[in-house]
Amino acid sequence: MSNLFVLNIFLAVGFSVILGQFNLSGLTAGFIVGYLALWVTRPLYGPNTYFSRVGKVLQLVFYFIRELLISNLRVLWDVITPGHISKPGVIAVPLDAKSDFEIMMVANLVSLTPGTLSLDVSDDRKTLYVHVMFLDDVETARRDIKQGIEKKVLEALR
Amino acid sequence: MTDIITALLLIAGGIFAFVASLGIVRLPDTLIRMHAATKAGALGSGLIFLGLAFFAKDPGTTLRALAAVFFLLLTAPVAAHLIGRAAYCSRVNLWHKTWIDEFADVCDWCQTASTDETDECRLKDGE
Amino acid sequence: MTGMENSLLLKTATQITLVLLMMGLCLAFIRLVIGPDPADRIVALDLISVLIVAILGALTVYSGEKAFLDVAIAYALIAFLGTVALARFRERLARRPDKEEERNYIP
Amino acid sequence: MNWLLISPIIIPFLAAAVCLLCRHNPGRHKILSLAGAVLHFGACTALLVYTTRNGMIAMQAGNWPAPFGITLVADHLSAILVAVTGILGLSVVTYSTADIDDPLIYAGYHPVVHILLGGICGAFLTGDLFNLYVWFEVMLIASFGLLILGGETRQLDGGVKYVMLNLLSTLLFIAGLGLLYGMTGTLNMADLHGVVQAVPDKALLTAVAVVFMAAFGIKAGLFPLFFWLPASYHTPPAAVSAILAGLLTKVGVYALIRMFTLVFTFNIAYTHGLLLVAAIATMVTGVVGAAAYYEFRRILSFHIISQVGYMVLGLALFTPLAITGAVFYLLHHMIVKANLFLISGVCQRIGGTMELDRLGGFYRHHGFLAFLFFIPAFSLAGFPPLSGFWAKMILIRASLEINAWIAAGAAAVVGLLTVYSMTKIWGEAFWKPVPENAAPSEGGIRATADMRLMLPIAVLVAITIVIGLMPAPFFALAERAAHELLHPEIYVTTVLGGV
Amino acid sequence: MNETDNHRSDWIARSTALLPLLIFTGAATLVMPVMSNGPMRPSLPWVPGLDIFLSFNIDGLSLLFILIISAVGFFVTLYSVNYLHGHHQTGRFFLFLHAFMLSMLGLVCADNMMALFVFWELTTIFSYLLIGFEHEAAASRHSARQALLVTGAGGLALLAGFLLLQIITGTADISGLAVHADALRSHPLYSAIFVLIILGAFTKSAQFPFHFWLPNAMAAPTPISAFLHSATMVKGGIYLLARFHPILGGTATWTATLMITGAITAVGGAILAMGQSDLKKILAYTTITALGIMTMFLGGRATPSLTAAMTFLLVHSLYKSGLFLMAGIVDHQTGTRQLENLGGLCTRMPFTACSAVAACLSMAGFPLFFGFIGKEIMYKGALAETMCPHLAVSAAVLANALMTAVGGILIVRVFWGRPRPELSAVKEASGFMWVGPVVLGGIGIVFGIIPEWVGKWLVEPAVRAFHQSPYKIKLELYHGINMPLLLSVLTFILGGCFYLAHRPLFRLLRGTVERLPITSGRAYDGCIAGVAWLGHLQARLLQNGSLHRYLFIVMATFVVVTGYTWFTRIDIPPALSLPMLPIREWLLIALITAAVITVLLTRVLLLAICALGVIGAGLAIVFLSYGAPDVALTQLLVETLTVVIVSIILLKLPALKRTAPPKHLKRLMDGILAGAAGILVTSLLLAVLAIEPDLSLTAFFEQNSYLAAHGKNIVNVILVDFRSLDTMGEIIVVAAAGLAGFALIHQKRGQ
Amino acid sequence: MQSLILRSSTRLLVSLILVFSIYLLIRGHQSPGGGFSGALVAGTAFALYAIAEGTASVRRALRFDPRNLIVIGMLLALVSGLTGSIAGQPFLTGVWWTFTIGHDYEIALGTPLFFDIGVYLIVLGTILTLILALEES
Amino acid sequence: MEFVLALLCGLMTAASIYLMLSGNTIRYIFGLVIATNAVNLLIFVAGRLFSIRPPLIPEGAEVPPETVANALPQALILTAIVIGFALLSFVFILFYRAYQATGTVETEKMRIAEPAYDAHPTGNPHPEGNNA
Ligand code: NA
Ligand code: NA
Repeated sequence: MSNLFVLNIFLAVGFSVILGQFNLSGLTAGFIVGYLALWVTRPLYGPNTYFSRVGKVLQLVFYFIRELLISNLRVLWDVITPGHISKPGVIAVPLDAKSDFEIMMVANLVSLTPGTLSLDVSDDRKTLYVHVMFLDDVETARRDIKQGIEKKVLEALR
Repeated sequence: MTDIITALLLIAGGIFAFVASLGIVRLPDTLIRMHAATKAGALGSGLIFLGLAFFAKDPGTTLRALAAVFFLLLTAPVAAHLIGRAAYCSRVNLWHKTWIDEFADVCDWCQTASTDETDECRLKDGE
Repeated sequence: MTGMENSLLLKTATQITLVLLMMGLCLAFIRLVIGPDPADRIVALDLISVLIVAILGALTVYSGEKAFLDVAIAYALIAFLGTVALARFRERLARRPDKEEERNYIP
Repeated sequence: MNWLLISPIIIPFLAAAVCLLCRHNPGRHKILSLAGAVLHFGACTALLVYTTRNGMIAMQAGNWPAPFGITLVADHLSAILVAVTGILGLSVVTYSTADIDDPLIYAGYHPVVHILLGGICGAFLTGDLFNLYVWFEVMLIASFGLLILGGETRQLDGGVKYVMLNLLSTLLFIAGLGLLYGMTGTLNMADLHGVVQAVPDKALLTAVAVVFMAAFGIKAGLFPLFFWLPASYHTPPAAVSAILAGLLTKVGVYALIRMFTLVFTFNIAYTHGLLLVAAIATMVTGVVGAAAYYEFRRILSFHIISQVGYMVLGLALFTPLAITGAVFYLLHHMIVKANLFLISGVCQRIGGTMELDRLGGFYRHHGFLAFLFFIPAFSLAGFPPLSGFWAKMILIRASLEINAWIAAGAAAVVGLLTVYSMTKIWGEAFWKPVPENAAPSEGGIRATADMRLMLPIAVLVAITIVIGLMPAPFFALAERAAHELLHPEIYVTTVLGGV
Repeated sequence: MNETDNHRSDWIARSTALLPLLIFTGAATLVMPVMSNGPMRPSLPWVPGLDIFLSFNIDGLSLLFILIISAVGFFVTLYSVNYLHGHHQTGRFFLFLHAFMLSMLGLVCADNMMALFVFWELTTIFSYLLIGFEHEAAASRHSARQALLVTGAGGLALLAGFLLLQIITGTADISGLAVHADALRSHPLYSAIFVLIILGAFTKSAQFPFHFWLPNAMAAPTPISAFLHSATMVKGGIYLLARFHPILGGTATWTATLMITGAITAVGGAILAMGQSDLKKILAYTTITALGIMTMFLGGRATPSLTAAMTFLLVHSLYKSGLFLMAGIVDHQTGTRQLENLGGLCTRMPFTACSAVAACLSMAGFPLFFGFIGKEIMYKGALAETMCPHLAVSAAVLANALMTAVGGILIVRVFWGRPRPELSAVKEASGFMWVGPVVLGGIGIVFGIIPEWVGKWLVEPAVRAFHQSPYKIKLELYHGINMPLLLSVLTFILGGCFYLAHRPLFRLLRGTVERLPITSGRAYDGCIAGVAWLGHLQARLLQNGSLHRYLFIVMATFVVVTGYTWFTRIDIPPALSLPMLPIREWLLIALITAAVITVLLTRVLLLAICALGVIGAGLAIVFLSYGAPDVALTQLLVETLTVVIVSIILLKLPALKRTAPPKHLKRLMDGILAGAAGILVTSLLLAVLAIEPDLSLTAFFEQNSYLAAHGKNIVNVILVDFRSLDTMGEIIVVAAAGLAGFALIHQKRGQ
Repeated sequence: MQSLILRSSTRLLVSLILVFSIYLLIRGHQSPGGGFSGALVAGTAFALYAIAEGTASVRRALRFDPRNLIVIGMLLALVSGLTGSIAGQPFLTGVWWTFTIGHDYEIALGTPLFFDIGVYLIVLGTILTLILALEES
Repeated sequence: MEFVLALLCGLMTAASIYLMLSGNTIRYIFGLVIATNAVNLLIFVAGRLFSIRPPLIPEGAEVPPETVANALPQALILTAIVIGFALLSFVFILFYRAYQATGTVETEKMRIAEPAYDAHPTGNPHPEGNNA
């Protein structure tokens, strides 16, 4: 129930921002429109936790941006130099993330971080299969993902 | 000043996007190419919109530019995941240097697919 | 006119950016043509759509028309649906017993 | 006046919407559809009555002055055609309440029919070229829908050909539109009449006129652009064939008449000369084509082409009498042709097939049906004192008046060959005893007792007879239409208000 | 239907004979007033705009025809009731019969040419229905259609002739044409009008070479043959010739054409009659002869000739309808019409035999019979002609001699001789049947005895109606010994010879027609086959089911006609110099071009779809670059959604089989056509761009978009306000596409 | 399509896209957008929904047959066109009501806007009808 | 640019016609898509290209303060795009169903409505009839 409420607020803000009228009337209109949108898509929302502290979110954002920039350069290097330096492989990463949203966030951030690409989540939702571009050591790679992105995501969301 | 930042961001975005395209042509196998396409592409576009956010004079436009970045970053990995999974599981040829594959035994569409279409795979379509 | 004015610097920068992006488009199109796997083509198409979003953004700066931004946002939001649909197509292809060639070619 | 002009377009759409709302109840659906058709008929008739009493009328949609907004115009030609559309709509909808089965009703038959009617009326009434394109598309998509309704393989096959060839017309139309707009900067047909005179590059204008000629020629079924018609008209249910046969190609003919009397009149010797050649070739090819077939509706389909040739002949000759003849022919043909297709449907119900060699015995066992067929068939063949005679006679006379011997000869010979085809049907399906290989359908025998099937046919036959016996008022109407067509300044003044 | 019902319906049918009786009486009472007061001309407006009136001109000629039509119609009605007793379609029969009769009456009364034509064609239609009365027999259907097509063709010629007359003279009334007669005869279109009208008359009156339909029309029930194909309809053409004699007649063309055609028809018909064994066929050929004689004499200019034509018309109507009715009785009672199966019926069917003898003697032209009068005046007329009298005389003598022989054959072979055993049970027919022939035969005798009376009251008014001359018109039984009488004697001698030689002649002539290298009947069949062949040709060359051919022809027509129009008129070819463009635009154009070429060349489905998407997106950028964000947005959205729909459909498609590539030549032609179309479009567009644009509409929209329509997006305001009717139609298209598409998808599931 | 990642992203995206589509619709009279583009965006959202979750789920979410949207849209467009006609004006004549909110913030509401909403509903209804039917066939 | 776009328009027309003539429903659709785009481009170019400024009235203004792109062709193209989209969707479905029903995408093999022509002496090409 509260999750829906939060999402609704989120939509209201988004609407008013997009509309360019970040004031009370804009928010109200956004709330109504968002409510309608949620109402229409109601069956999508099972019971889940949605919102957590804002600080963790910000931490996650900065961590992510740094990762994004740094590892993009690595890919860039591989692309523009002759020959290929990559050592690819596909690894299975055990997941601590439980909810759909957490898993999605982890998987997506893993994908966005260059060098790693989420291929799939196992049916039992306990394993994430990741294609790694520069795979020197399987365990290191696993640990990087678990200690890096997953930890930050879970902190932000729980 | 904002002009310079905008210009830098735009050019950086352009370079990243160009590199992504170069990568997609140059890199050796589908999955590796996806690394370039997904990340560099999204980053390149994202930078351009970031530049636009700096450049815009009114907050509404800025926020909308940021929203565009957000949408790009939200959708790019999902698309990448779907293509990657489809590519991997339909047994595209992996580059010869791929040295470990822990997903191979799990993703078994092809073996079952070649025998019978009806109970083809472990992944059922969403109903 | 529209709340955004362009300096010469920005004009030049956007010109360069646009050329880069267009070249990127052409490169991505090469991958689209040479394939070989459907997945390669879908990746290329996905990149093309992202590049087009970027071009729309760059054109917004170039023209100073904030109205162009809405086009960019709209496309950024929905372009990936095409990729999703085609990826799903590729996935189902893999699960069918038909030979690849018969599946994939125009008779 | 505003209501008069818009009702023939709006009522069908409202009817379609209301029918859609009740799509789960075929009974109510039929009643609503019928009510819509009755209202539409009333609106169309009212427009004709008003126009004949008060002359040409125009309405500026959205209250934006011409040529900026879109104008709806009813001159006599449009009003006549709209009125016939109303009559045919009501007839076909009545017929459909018996002919169309529930699965097709669930599939949306009635709404699509009403959409077709609305689109046709829109095409007849609009005074804006781009708007005409839009109504063409409304008709096109509705006809697509009707043609494949039922989803039988041969329908789909015919539908593919129909769609592929008609889309060419759409593309040519809009390409021509783009070029014409680029040259003149306007889309209003009345405005175009004046602006076109001022365009310096007449060569280009002539070329664009030919583009339009090709686009409308496909719609109208001119030689050699008619292939879509015989490829598809024999495949859908009879009610659908009837409404398509009665109305669709005629919109193409109407568009040709409108454009080549109002806009493209700067090089009549060339453009109308082309039309004349096409018209004669169309008449001959259509009637000769029918000779090869032994299927009821395929024969009728080819005759549509042949008769489109007559109408275009009237336009091409471009004299007052010739245009009168074209309008009279339109009027006569729409009623007769739709009716023949309706009758073919009853025959199919009884005989279980449209193949003439497996039909027979209707004259002996269904005398009234035979009578109902005989009148339109011989009207089509141009026998007096039926409507087709007057139409054909006027055109032959118009040809002779300007020494167009070949045209007159072709019109006469084609009339004779129409007799050939009609007597083929009559001899096979009606006179011949029931053949050995007949496959009469269960319960089809009761078709002639079903008023919903027979009444519309009988009414259309009655109209045919009335036109035949009392052609004077219809001729006068057609004459006034022709007068307006040959004096475009009336149209221009009505639309642009004397500018 | 039981017998009492039959009986009752018989009486109802019989009562319809009152209609011709009333008409006969009415017409008879009109004879005197018309003679004294001149013709009656009632008129009703019909299509005044086309100068078409239902105007009538009842003069002596009309009255003669009315009397013949109604009298024969009366007897035929009575006769038919018994002839058709028990038939299931008697109602239709009498309906058509009387409708025909009324049409025929209209034909001979009409003054307005269009009115005349309407009745003319009505007789054709009812003749069609009546010939095809026994419609379950293939021969009936075939003959009916043949008669319809032949007379219909003539009708169309007649129509054209009438229209030309009307156009040239400005009058539509035949009575009004006479004043233009001299002008018409010297008009350059005289020959055309003459030929057209003659075609109408000759087809209707079965003149050579259009005679062949008449023997075949004998498939009709015999009373119909008696009525339509001897006494009335076939005389329509004769009537027409008489009517137009004062207008078109008198020229050398007229006389030569009519005389030669009439002579050929008369002699040819009579010769062919000798080769027949079917009673009705014999009568049909002699009818052709008679029609030929009438035509021949109508070709003349002298009063005796025209008098001969009118007299013989009356003579022939009387005896020939009687003979047909006789043949019908014989057929009805014995079940056969073949001469070789008949014989000795005079004792079994005395009344019929009497009437037959009377009719045959009239036909043979025996003195005291009306036929004799006809023959005498015929010879007189032929001798009076200035133009080729020898031809007319010899043709008349030969034809009459042959008819004499035929009369003899009919009497002897059917009624005389030994009674055949298989005919022993034959009885005389009902009185309703034989009363007609008997009365008609009786009239023939009465008229033969009082020819002056007939001449004064019937023939003279008829001739005067179309022939003004001071010359006296008189019918006489005895003129003294003169040339006509000598010719009559010659006729009898020749006729006797022919009769005596009729069996060898029969053997000689039987199957003559089949042995001829070309006959008009076969020419007709050839025409019909020719039409079918043309139909097949059309179906092979054009509508042959090949969609490629359809598309190719349509596109080629467009390209060739437009291209011809354009490239033969174009003044200055557009300058071909590439403009300076920024690199990015060149790249964009290159990308779109590459994508187009990719779609063209690739066989990879997915690649083609993606390349289409690239084309669309590339164009969207073009649109945006030139200030069209709405278009660009919509274009991109539509592209995406299209890809989604395509991908869903692709998922459903099973494997597509690879097939042989199409022929190179075919694709080369396609390529040439496509290239030509591309050049055409480009050049047209460039020419348009050279014209100074008119932006007044756009200026209006820009001025009023916000101030009057409250919108700042001018494009959107155009869509939903200025041109909202377009959008109205557009959303209807969308809705209809949704409904139709839905129906299309679901029909498969539902069924 | 069975993908956890897609499904959870869809939840976020669908509502976002729908909001954006309404934005396009409302702002269409003043800036790029309008009924048609709005409806296409909304249609895309539902297509995504259908791909991720299946059509049954979309139908549950909609609660009604999308063909009803077509009907409502048609009626809305026609009625907004006829509003002017009732007042004796020609068909499709815009009728405007101006509201003043606060001090001087004016909002003009007119039948053309309702007409645009009719466009939106018809196009959306059609896209939904076709996509759902195709998916289910 | 107008000149180059006119050339492009011609190229697209040629390509679309070549594809439409290929005798294959799939290629026909590709041709149709290209043709629709070509026609839209034609209208756009025929309306002249003279400004990157979109036909929008900025805040506070009542009419466009400077030259903006020609709005009318844009509106026409939008209508054409929508109609084209509706037609295209229908055509997709039709060809798909036709493929299911006839088992081929080759138009030359679609001969159910008009069976291969075979002359018959009586003028009846199809004595058996085809009213399946
Ligand atoms: Na818009
Ligand atoms: Na729109």
